[in-house]
Amino acid sequence: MAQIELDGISKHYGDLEAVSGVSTTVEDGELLCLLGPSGCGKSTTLRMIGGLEMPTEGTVRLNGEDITNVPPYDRDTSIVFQNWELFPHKSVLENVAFGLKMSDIGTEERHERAEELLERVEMSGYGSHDPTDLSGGQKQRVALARSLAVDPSVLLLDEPLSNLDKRLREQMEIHLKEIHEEFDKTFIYVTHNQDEAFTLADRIGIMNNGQLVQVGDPMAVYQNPTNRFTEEFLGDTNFVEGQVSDSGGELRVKTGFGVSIPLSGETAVAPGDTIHLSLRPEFLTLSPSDDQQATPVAATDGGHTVRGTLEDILYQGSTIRYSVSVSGTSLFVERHVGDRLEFSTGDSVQLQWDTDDVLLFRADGKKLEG
Amino acid sequence: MAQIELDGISKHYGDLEAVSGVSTTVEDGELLCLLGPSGCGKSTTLRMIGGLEMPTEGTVRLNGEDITNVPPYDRDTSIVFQNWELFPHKSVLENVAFGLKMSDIGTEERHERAEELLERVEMSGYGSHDPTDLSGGQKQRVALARSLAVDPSVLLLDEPLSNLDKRLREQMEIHLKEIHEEFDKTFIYVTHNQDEAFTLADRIGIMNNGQLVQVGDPMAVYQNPTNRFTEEFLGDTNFVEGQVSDSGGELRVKTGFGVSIPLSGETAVAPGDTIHLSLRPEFLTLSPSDDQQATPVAATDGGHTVRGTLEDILYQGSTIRYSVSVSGTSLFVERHVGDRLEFSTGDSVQLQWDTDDVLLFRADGKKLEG
Amino acid sequence: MLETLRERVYRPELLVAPLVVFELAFFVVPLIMLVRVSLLEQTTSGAYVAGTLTLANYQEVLFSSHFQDILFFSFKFAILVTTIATVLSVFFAYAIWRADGILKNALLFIVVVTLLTTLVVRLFSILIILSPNGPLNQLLVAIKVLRQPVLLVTNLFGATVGQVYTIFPYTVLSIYSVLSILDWAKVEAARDLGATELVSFREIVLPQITSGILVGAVISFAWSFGAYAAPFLLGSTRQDTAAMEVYRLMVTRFNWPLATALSFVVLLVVLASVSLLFFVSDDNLGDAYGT
Amino acid sequence: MVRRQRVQTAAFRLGYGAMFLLLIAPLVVLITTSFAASSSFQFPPQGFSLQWYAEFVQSQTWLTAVKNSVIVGTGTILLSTTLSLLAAFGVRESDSVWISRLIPLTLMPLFLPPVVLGVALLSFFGSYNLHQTYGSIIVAHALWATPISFLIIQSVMTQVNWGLQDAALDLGASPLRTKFEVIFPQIKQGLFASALIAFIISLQEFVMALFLSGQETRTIPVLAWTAISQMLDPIVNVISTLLITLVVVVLLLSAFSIGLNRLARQL
Amino acid sequence: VGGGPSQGGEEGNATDETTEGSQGSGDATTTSGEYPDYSGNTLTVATWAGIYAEAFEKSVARMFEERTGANVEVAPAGGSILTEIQSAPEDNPPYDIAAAEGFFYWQGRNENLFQEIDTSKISNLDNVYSYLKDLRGTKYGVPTDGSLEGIVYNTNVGWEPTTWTDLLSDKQGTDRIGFEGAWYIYPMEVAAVSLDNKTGIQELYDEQSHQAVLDRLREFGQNVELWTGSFAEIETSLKQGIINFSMWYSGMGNAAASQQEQLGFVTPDKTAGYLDHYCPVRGSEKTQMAHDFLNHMIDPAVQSEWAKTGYVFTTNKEATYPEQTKSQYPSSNSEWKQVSIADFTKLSEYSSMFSSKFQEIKG
Ligand SMILES: Nc1ncnc2c1ncn2[C@@H]1O[C@H](COP(=O)(O)OP(=O)(O)OP(=O)(O)O)[C@@H](O)[C@H]1O
Ligand SMILES: Nc1ncnc2c1ncn2[C@@H]1O[C@H](COP(=O)(O)OP(=O)(O)OP(=O)(O)O)[C@@H](O)[C@H]1O
Ligand SMILES: [Mg+2]
Ligand SMILES: [Mg+2]
Repeated sequence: MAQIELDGISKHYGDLEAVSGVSTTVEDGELLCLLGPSGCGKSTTLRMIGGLEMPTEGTVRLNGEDITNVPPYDRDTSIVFQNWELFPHKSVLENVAFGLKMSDIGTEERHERAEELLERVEMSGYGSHDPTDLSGGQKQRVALARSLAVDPSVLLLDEPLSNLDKRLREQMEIHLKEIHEEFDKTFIYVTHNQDEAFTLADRIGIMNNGQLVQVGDPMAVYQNPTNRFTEEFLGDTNFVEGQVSDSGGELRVKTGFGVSIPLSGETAVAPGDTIHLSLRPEFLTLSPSDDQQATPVAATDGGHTVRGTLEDILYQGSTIRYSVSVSGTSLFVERHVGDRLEFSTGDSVQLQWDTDDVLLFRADGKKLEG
Repeated sequence: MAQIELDGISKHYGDLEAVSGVSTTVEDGELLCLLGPSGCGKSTTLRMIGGLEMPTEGTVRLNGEDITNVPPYDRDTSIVFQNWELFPHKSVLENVAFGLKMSDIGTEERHERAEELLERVEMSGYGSHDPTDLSGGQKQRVALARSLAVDPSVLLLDEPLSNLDKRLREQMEIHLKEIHEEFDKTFIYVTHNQDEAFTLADRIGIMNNGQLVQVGDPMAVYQNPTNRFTEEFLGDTNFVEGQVSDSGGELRVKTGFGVSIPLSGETAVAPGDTIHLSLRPEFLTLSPSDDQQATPVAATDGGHTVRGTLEDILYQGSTIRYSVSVSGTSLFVERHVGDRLEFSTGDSVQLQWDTDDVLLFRADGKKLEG
Repeated sequence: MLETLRERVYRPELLVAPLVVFELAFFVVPLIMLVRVSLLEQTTSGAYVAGTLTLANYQEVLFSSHFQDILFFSFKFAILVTTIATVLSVFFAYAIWRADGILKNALLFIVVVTLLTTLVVRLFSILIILSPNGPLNQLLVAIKVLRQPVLLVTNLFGATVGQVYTIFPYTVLSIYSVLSILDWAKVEAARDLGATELVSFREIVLPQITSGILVGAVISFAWSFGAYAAPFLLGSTRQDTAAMEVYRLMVTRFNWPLATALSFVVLLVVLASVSLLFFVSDDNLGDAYGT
Repeated sequence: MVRRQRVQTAAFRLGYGAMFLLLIAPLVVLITTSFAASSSFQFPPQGFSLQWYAEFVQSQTWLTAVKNSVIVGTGTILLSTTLSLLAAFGVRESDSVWISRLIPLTLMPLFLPPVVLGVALLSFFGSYNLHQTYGSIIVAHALWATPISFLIIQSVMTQVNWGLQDAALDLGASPLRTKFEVIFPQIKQGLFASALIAFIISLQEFVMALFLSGQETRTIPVLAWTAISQMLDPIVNVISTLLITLVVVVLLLSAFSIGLNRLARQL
Repeated sequence: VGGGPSQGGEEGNATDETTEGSQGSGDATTTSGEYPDYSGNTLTVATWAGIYAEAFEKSVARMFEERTGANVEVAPAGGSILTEIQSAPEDNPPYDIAAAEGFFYWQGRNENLFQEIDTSKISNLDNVYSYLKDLRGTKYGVPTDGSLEGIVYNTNVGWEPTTWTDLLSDKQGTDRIGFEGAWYIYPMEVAAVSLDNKTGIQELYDEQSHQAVLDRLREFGQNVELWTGSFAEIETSLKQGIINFSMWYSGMGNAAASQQEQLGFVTPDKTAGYLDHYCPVRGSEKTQMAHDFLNHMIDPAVQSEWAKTGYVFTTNKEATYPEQTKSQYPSSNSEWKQVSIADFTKLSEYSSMFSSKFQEIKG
């Protein structure tokens, strides 16, 4: 049973506000992923939960109890540090067994447990090695095993798989998921890898500039970002600028290349405002242009079709990225290799989307519900 | 002008052979990405090129000249270290300016240059900070800037972007690409991120167990792996086991669920051998099953169609993974969210592929040319 | 990684050469002269009898109960002082390391400043503090811990206090110098894994500063064995250390052969003890790496 | 739990607080008696006067001794730090085992009673007519200081992050430059400590110096020992007090210029 | 260490040739005119340390400087004088002139550490008590000064000891006393004179009496809290209540008592003492200046000044004592004969026995 509640925690370093007013509750057994750009305060937040940093303001609660002042060793939390922090003077095995030693578990038993965990992270056989002699990914795995060994009710993971190759990472993800589900632990997981976040998370928290800007179900956050930052951060998207204009009593937003979308019932904007439209590449359908000479933009049933020229094709392993120039604006679309679209640069193509899939953001970043 | 030639270099640590007999040539201005599992010897290889480690065997040549014994400070190479190795007692600016100081460039000029580079990595304003106070991603960027500052003809990057979020990483990739192209530098780039490798690389080298198992053009390596390791490492794929059998003078491989593929002209196998078939998810077409009652497998024109049940749907941000159970074997397919396939768990579906897209590997890992 | 440098630029052995030359010229050569003196015959009418050769001095040192007592006492005294000084120094150095700002400066400052005062005066100050009419006794009587002043000097207690005072700043400095570059993040990691301050100190800090502690212990042991001023001024006149005896023999009794013979016995005893210390701690370090 | 933590913290503070007081107590006696009006070493002192300061300033002998101590101390620092720093790098970078085995032998001068060492060195230097020179005292003190500096520097080096050396070499720094730029800053506390210890050994050692110094080269402790063992006048305290004052002033000045916390980190 | 001079008589048979009559009383007022101008020259003189050195500097040295313009370096080398000379090269000694009490004089002579002197160049020698001259002779140096063994005590104890045996009584404070601890001879002397078996310290030269002396010393030893060679330690210990009485030498003892109310000093009627010779050191080239200095040292005016500043006894008959010490020191050859000064030629065969017994008694 471990429910973590952050109540307006902030951390100042001199003038710098590394974390400001973060409040959220992580339920027992939940896996919360923290995502956010470099330097936004993720590690600092974890360190405050782990008790390694005192919040400048705010309260940390564990199962409703205020633990803000409880020292780290009396908290049932464990951090996998971003830069590992292995003990250089202890062997790999001793590193992993350290937490168990702290709970006064006998030598034999703890070495056994440690061996087991090393196996889990595919590091068996390295027990007697010196941590300084390990490769980056190996160190990372030892750090992970070391935290897993103490079997804490709250595990705080700071980019624990960043130095692993895809295959190993996925394997570790599965292990973590298993541990999480099997033992009903609470995980807070910092990652910059969205696939990881989407694969693992029960909920996702997006941080920016020390603030927690959005928390929610992964799909909800992805599909319904409440602000432009989240939209931009979570996926590659095509941002197109538009202007609000009043066309006969109805507010509409119009882009440079002619797309026009009604802003029904929207009150928070006024004519002349700038609006950013997000056209996600996965919602754009790419097809050969039917009619070379037609107008570049046509409103179709509940959406638009635009015509343009295929400018660039980029192979990225299993996906291919197509860049399409529409009246000078460049939009991109992604497809799997397997989709076998047979285009080549210079081809005339058309892109099509539903208005429902277009997200609109005000200049201050807030999403319009239109 | 900087061409790097590795001639059978090996590195032993006691009994451990961290790198064994790596030979390859990185042409001037080329960007070679090294990919491989954790602990396979990537960092060690870089360190040998940089002169920080003496190869136990073999020769390193720069533009044809043997530099195996040239000390690191006399080599026109620079490493971005996997764990950054920032100088803790120097400010961020001084860290970046360090290399320039070593080339006796005046204080003013080198600080100017350093500021410029900090800007490039989006760290301007942090010049006077203490490196220990930076976040992980910030440290990584400073390390990158520090190496860029010396403007080496060979840049050795050891997972330089692993701690950055997607957006920043992509930005950095663009910067690196620019620098690489603009100044015609030779880059050797270690990464565990395949997207990164495919985006950046002129050529890709796959390492395993200290050996360089395959080097080549990214698409070529991806599409035509010479061994099972590469196939497995580079992408998620469905491996299906089959047996070689002799059916009327013609060798065929047959899987458990009935797929049978002829091995025309293949001489390296014998009846009874085990063969692994790789069915890549992106080459599988998923569609609703036409006929619920039909045989599970049907050979179509130059390919196969198999029927099965949709077992699981996994949302991973912009892609969706479908698991299909075919006569007890689980196969998976990936599709973009935008493809809008409307399935639900339990549906009867069919998978279809071309025989040409199926890769066959012998038990020892070697690919069959069949 | 250094092979390359070595081949091209310098041989690291050369860096050791100045030290070796220094020791040879200024220690080994005078030492040989001393060895020669220790093999001369004693005389009551001068320093020694030139040109003679005898082992009698060593015999006297090794087999007379007087010298045995002295050596044994020195040994005990050195162990006692080393133990106390090491424990206190580790504690104090750790306190300095953990402190911040003005407190850190103050703690460090006191250690350094202590060393800047002339030893003899400092010992006299301690003599005054510990004496029956001194402030400590007065305080203890005033707060009724003692009914009447007790004699804290001219005994083993006084000598030990004095010698610990003498040695303490050196041991603190040698430990702190290693401690000061320890990575605090490692301690944090340990505390996160459930180690209390005490345990993380034992598990993380201590193993990494053993070399510093060892240096301190060696200094402490060697100098306590060779203690002169503190036992002289604060100790019991009944308990002389080897160094005091050597001084007495050499200077007051003008008996060089015996003084040098005793010195060499002292040298060997300390050398053996210190080697044992190194050996034992090396062993422990070895344990830490094995599994 | 939190309570236990508090108790521990309190005990910890009490511990070093008490030690601080114990360390400072002799200094209080020492400093206050330097202002004594009487000619004897007594605590609490009777009367206040600056007579001993006046006497010190007028005493050529003591002023010379101060000068000599500074010269000898500085010489000891330079000699012992140089020798031990070079040797520590040598031992680290050499893979020859016998070198590292040999080094502990440099400790031997520490194990020999100083009086015999002093006498031996006096005969040795005497045969070259070099006794009574600064050089001979510096050498004697360096015999003690070098092994200690060496051990300190060596143990500090065990904590150095040598990865940084790789980084610096890679960025074009020569091995020497690397040492200046990235190794020295890491071991500077150790260097400082060992230099301090060297200086202090020289400032405290009087037995060897007694034999090796002449009229012109007597150091403070030699003078203090010969003076004080038979006669206690507070003039020796004056020197100690002045030295302490000097250090306080230097520390305060640096604290004002670089800030206390910065200073704490530097130390 | 340095402080306690030890001693030994050489031709110690202080013959009764008192030769009271000073030959040529006129010499007593040697004028400065007889001394050459030594401006620019330095003479290094090794003396005992502490108060002694200070007094030496203020009287003997300063007056010589005034007379000759020379620079006199006073080196308070104390107990290490001999060792330093011994280990320095023969032709480059650390000092030109060195103080030597009995033991040092005897050892130094045996080791050839001193130069022979030409007594004819030292005119003031004529006025020196013949008893003191004859004690060890004047071949390597001249007798200049000395001290008697006495008792320094804390006046707070409320009574003044007058004999050595007072310290063995159970009067107040005798349970904690101090004693010379660096060197055996003076404590032994005290033990011997406190016994009445033989005159003076004759017990020391007679094997049969040794046991009695040792037993007596052991008796003292039972009360000894502090054995030390450092007068500073004695002084501090007296004031701080660690000890109440201590054996020490009249020079330093009187000096301390004169400066500090808390301290008193007495010289028991029957006691022993030590006598210093000052000797030119081997290898010193300043022979002439050394002779002049030695002559200067026993000049009555200098001696009187010295007796006033340092409270030592002097060897020149013409010298005068200050009020404080007038009654303590002999003023004629016959009185001198009552004072025992050890003879090291006679002691040498017992020397190491005494030394180790002494260590044993201390320990
Ligand atoms: N100094 C060393 N001493 C002993 N073994 C070492 C040393 N350095 C590396 N190794 C071992 O050599 C192997 C290769 O290490 P290397 O650092 O090159 O791996 P890598 O490919 O960079 O892995 P990663 O992706 O995890 O960083 C590893 O098994 C590692 O444990
Ligand atoms: N000890 C410190 N002193 C001063 N500033 C600090 C300190 N630790 C962190 N910071 C600053 O606080 C901000 C947040 O840091 P934090 O480590 O939490 O970022 P992060 O989100 O983990 O970033 P990354 O993904 O790059 O690791 C950064 O700007 C960093 O420079
Ligand atoms: Mg972080
Ligand atoms: Mg690596």
